[in-house]
Amino acid sequence: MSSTKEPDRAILVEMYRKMTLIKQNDEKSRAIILTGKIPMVYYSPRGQECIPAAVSVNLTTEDNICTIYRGTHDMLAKGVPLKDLWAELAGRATGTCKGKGGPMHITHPASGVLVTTGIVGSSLPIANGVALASQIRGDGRVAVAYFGDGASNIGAFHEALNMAAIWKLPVIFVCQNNLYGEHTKYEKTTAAKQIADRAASYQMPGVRVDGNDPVAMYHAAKTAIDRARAGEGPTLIEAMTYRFYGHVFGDADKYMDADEKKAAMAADPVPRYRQWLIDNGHASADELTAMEAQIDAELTEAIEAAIAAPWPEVSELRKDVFAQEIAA
Amino acid sequence: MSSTKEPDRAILVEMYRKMTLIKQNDEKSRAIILTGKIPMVYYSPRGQECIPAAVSVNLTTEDNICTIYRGTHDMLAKGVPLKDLWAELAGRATGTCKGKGGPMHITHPASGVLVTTGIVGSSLPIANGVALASQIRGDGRVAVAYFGDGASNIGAFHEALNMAAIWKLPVIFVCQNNLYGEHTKYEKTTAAKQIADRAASYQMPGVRVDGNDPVAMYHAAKTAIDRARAGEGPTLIEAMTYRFYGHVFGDADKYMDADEKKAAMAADPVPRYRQWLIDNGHASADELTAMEAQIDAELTEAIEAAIAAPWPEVSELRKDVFAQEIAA
Amino acid sequence: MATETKVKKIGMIQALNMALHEAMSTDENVIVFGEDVADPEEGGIVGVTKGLSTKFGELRCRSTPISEQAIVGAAIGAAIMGMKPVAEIMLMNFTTVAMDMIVNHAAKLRFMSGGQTHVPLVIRTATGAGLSVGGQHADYYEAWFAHTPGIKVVMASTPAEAYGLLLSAIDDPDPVIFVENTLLYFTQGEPPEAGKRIPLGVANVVRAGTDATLVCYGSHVAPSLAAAQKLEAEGISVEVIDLRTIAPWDKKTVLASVAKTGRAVVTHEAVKPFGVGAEISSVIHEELFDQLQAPVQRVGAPYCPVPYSKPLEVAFMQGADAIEAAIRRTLQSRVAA
Amino acid sequence: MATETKVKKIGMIQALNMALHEAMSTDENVIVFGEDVADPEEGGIVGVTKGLSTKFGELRCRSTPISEQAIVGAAIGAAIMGMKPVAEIMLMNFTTVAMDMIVNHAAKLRFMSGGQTHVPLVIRTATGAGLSVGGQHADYYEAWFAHTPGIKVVMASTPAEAYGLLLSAIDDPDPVIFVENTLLYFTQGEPPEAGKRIPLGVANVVRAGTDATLVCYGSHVAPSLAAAQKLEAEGISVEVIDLRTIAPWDKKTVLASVAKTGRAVVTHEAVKPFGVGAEISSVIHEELFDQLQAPVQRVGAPYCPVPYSKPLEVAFMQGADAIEAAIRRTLQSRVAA
Ligand SMILES: Cc1ncc(C[n+]2csc(CCOP(=O)(O)OP(=O)(O)O)c2C)c(N)n1
Ligand SMILES: Cc1ncc(C[n+]2csc(CCOP(=O)(O)OP(=O)(O)O)c2C)c(N)n1
Ligand SMILES: [Mg+2]
Ligand SMILES: [Mg+2]
Repeated sequence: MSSTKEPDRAILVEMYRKMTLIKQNDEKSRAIILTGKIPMVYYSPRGQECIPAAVSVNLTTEDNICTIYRGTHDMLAKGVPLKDLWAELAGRATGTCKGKGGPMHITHPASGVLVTTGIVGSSLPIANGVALASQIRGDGRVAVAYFGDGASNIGAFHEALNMAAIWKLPVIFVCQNNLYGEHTKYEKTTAAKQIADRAASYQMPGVRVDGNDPVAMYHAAKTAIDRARAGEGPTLIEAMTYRFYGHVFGDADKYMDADEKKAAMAADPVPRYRQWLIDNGHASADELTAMEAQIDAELTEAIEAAIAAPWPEVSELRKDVFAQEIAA
Repeated sequence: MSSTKEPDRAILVEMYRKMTLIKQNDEKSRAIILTGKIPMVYYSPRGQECIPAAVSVNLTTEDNICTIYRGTHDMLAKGVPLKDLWAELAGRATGTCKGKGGPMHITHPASGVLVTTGIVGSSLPIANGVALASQIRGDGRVAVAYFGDGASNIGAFHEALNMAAIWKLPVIFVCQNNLYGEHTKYEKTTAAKQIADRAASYQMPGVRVDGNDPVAMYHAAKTAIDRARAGEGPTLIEAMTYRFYGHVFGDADKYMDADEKKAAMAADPVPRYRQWLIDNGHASADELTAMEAQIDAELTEAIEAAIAAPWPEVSELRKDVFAQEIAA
Repeated sequence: MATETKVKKIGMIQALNMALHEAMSTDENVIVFGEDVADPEEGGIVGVTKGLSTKFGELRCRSTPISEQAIVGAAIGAAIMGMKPVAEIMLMNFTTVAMDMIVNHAAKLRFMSGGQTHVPLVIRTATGAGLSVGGQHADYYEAWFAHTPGIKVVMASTPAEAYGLLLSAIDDPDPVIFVENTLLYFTQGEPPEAGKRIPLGVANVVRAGTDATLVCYGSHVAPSLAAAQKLEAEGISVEVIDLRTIAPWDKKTVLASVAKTGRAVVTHEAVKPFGVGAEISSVIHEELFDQLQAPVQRVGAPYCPVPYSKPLEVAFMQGADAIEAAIRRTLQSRVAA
Repeated sequence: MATETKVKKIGMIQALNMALHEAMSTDENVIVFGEDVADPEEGGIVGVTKGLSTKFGELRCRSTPISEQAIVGAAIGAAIMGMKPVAEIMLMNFTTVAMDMIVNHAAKLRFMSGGQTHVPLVIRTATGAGLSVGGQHADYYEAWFAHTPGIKVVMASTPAEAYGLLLSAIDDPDPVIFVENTLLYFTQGEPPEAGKRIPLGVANVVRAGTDATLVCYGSHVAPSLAAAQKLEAEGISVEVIDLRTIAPWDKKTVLASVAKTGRAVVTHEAVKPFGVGAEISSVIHEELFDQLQAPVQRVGAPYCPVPYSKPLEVAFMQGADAIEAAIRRTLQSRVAA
């Protein structure tokens, strides 16, 4: 773990709770898909738990995030209620979006999950707008845009960073660099030595950090969020990480380097952090085991409730297109 | 003038010839618009003569450029025949594009003017493709994309530079930084200290040069073009310049700083270069005066021919939509 | 043209500017941004936003980088947070670079979020042939947006209409594309009543008639009225309907009129094939097949990019003559009823 | 499904892959690029480009950054220089980020240059509901492109059709959007004859009939045939026309058929309002008003984004039942002739 000054014990444990929730949620997701009970398209964030956990402990529920298809970890870390989330993944009427959005479009403003997009790069310009509203109102909120390394090559990234910088918007751009965009390695597509370097194009701070190190990630996030909240403008954080289960659940991932993947999984950030917490006296094994069991129970309950929940009515197709319902 | 090693006399004079052609063409354009004889929308490049002049003396007719609405200087420097150009500006059947394209879409592949676009940023991705063809064929040609400072904030700029860098395309990105995009100053819209800095995001050479200094501009262009031709990849050149007549001919340009404009016009690159050529013995005043007179005559002839030329037939609307003519 | 001399006419640009001043004055959530819009001297390229930055400050009216994706993205994010952004995309052709933001996000977020978020933004954009700007500055995409569930499309035909419709577009809880015609910028008309809204989704019967129905909007309202007036001299009575809102369009008013007249023409400046006229024509045929005396006729631009050369541009643009001819076609081909 | 056992069927993905191998083998100007397409293991997300980078090298088949504007821009520039680029935009919704390149440039450069340049590129892209991917991965924009003069739109209904149409699209001197349906990827069909082209602009009468004409394309050909077959049992004979090319579409074949049957239905997966069906319906009404026995009926998706939840997605997608019902509507509403 990073040697910078550590945050409070409560925060350290809360980060672990979030990471564990994400890890267990991922395990349950992959398992339930294989049963066929919830046949969703699933972009596993396993391996990337630490990033949103460390970001979110620096946010309030008033702060908002815009995330992407690979975003369950971001949502869970931000606090989307499990039952509402799982009902949405299952396409049920009781889901966050009444079943109409699905995994790629989870929205839950109450916990600050404002937009989830399936279009690479689109989380950034929208997060700017969220931050713009805060800037105009002076309400002290910040907005976080999550996106991947591949997204740093699309036009929206560039436009959004430039606008955020020139307007000093209270927004934090968190690039989760897992070394791949779909089947293609970073080096094949991205001319920058590191994505953090691209911040220089906008005279914006650009930070590369080990996204699998909770303490380092915590500090990077805190610095950026404090800065944004203080009206000093945006930051680009490049959080280095790895995705354990390929691009989309079910893909054969032969394009990935087997040794690289093995090494990454051996350095799994979640058990590593668990051990560190215990070794450094921040938590006892019993305490964490109990926490894990509780999360497991909550997840099981949420998933079962989702499967038992009612489907939406077909009349929903006419609702929420506009404020006014479309005539039958 | 820059003190770097000077190019041959013939090249120095040829640059002057091109600059003069552009300057005189501009004067005639503004005059003819006021007569109402050729009522075109006109984005004056006056003040920016030197940039394409210095680039073009390093290109062959096999090399191609993609330019923009403010591009008459680029076209003239590349060698578009005056009669064809003026007939197009006048919308005549004998124009480069049979009158169908007009000032914003001048095309003349024979002289290497491949695309002129009215959409900010679009010249760059297309120039990449032109360079890609050369790379695959190994034909040694290079492609130049011209664009403005404002264009450096649009997504296409970013995507194009990244792709060109990662593929090492034989393309040169020439940003003509005239300090304004339409009515808005550079500092209001562009977070980069200088646009050349943005090349670092792509591990690409980025050069800022005085675009009104023919010798400095010549060297910057030559280095980049040689590099591209040698297969070493793209370069971003930021050529500093100024537009004398606002965004579009007829705009009141009150948004421009009056002193700044006065200073820029006082440092008019064309007469300044003329004097330098004479002072340094590269050309005699008589020689240049004769050249100027000849250009004037050629321009007058081209414009008169354009006004006398026939209009296109209405049946042209059905032609060139597809290869096959559309049925009447 | 006008015979009265009392009422002081106002221009289209002024009317739009008045609507923005009115909206920003009465609702502090209304913000305006786009390229050059905060220029205190001119207020954008044609002056629609003149004076806004001076009066309301650069926090609420700001000039943006040339970054249409970022412009619309910022409008979406702010709108979700309850602001009422009026974003300017200078010309409609430039909406193509922001199409993802408009179509995948602005139009869909209400539905995809199950109604938890919504996007009350307005995108003002201008277009239109006739100014010799060639192929990339005069396209119409209202048919694309109308084919995109979740976004409304509005086009105004006069200064007063523009004023009232823009105010309603800003009030509206859903995203609206507000399309301004560049030639109409230079027209004058009756001044609007201060603050008066014109509801979205309601067409305007600008001229009553009994023999045929002429459906039009935006720049084609004036030539439609001219054609109707000309035919009146021959005793042919044409009802002219200005749609105002293209999506969702006012079927009720259009169908009621055609049910009465038994003949219809739909006309627009956009390219005819796969244009808005196709949908309206189809619905009229589907709903009123037995009442129709002749097939519905469509008028629109020919299937080619907007040409530069003046005679080509003139031939490209369909005006009162083409509309008159289309009405005559519906009159001639009367079926033996 | 098949009763024969002799002919070995092939899948849609394999057919497309064969066409690309064929084109790259016979014309060295053919190049392929897009996201992940050069992955030697899988050849893109579904495998359409499998083996191309290994066989033809990464100079001619390369994976790109996630930069759709740059992808289409590169295809345009290379095409102007005489290459034959086949660019992949993974899903049709992602064409929105490249819309400027497609609409303002690829489609217009031939016209705006007065024929001096042209842009013989193909953009392959996939889409379609039915895989529970929600609102941003299953849209159809063929109506937008059909409304855009200068670009052709092709959609194939079977593996053999896809093979022959893709080869023609690559041969074609103009830009072509080649839309693949994601559900059809998993279907099998008769293998194509090696190298055999299917001309663009020519519809395919997949089933002859006398009582009504059913116009369809892409994913709606199979349910159209199913509906026709079902009605046959009742003695109703339906002619089914697969358009293949949506723009420019084969008016001649469609009108000849409707002139014969006097009734028509147009069906597609895209949203119904302002869809391709509107244009085809309008033209049929305009051209054959007096011969029509009933108004043309249209089938298309309801006016909403593609929903995620399975029962909503099922309700959103119109299949054989909806098509059958539309045919019955044309039969019932016979006018007293
Ligand atoms: C504009 C756009 N282009 C392509 C895609 C298809 N796509 C989905 S995810 C993805 C890879 C993104 O990679 P990265 O940004 O690194 O994020 P990761 O999936 O690795 O988290 C691609 C190409 C898309 N969704 N949107
Ligand atoms: C995508 C797009 N957005 C907006 C415009 C309108 N526009 C035309 S020129 C221009 C300013 C461009 O500034 P710059 O790139 O600095 O070039 P300059 O005109 O100064 O040469 C703008 C905003 C456009 N043509 N295309
Ligand atoms: Mg990645
Ligand atoms: Mg400029």
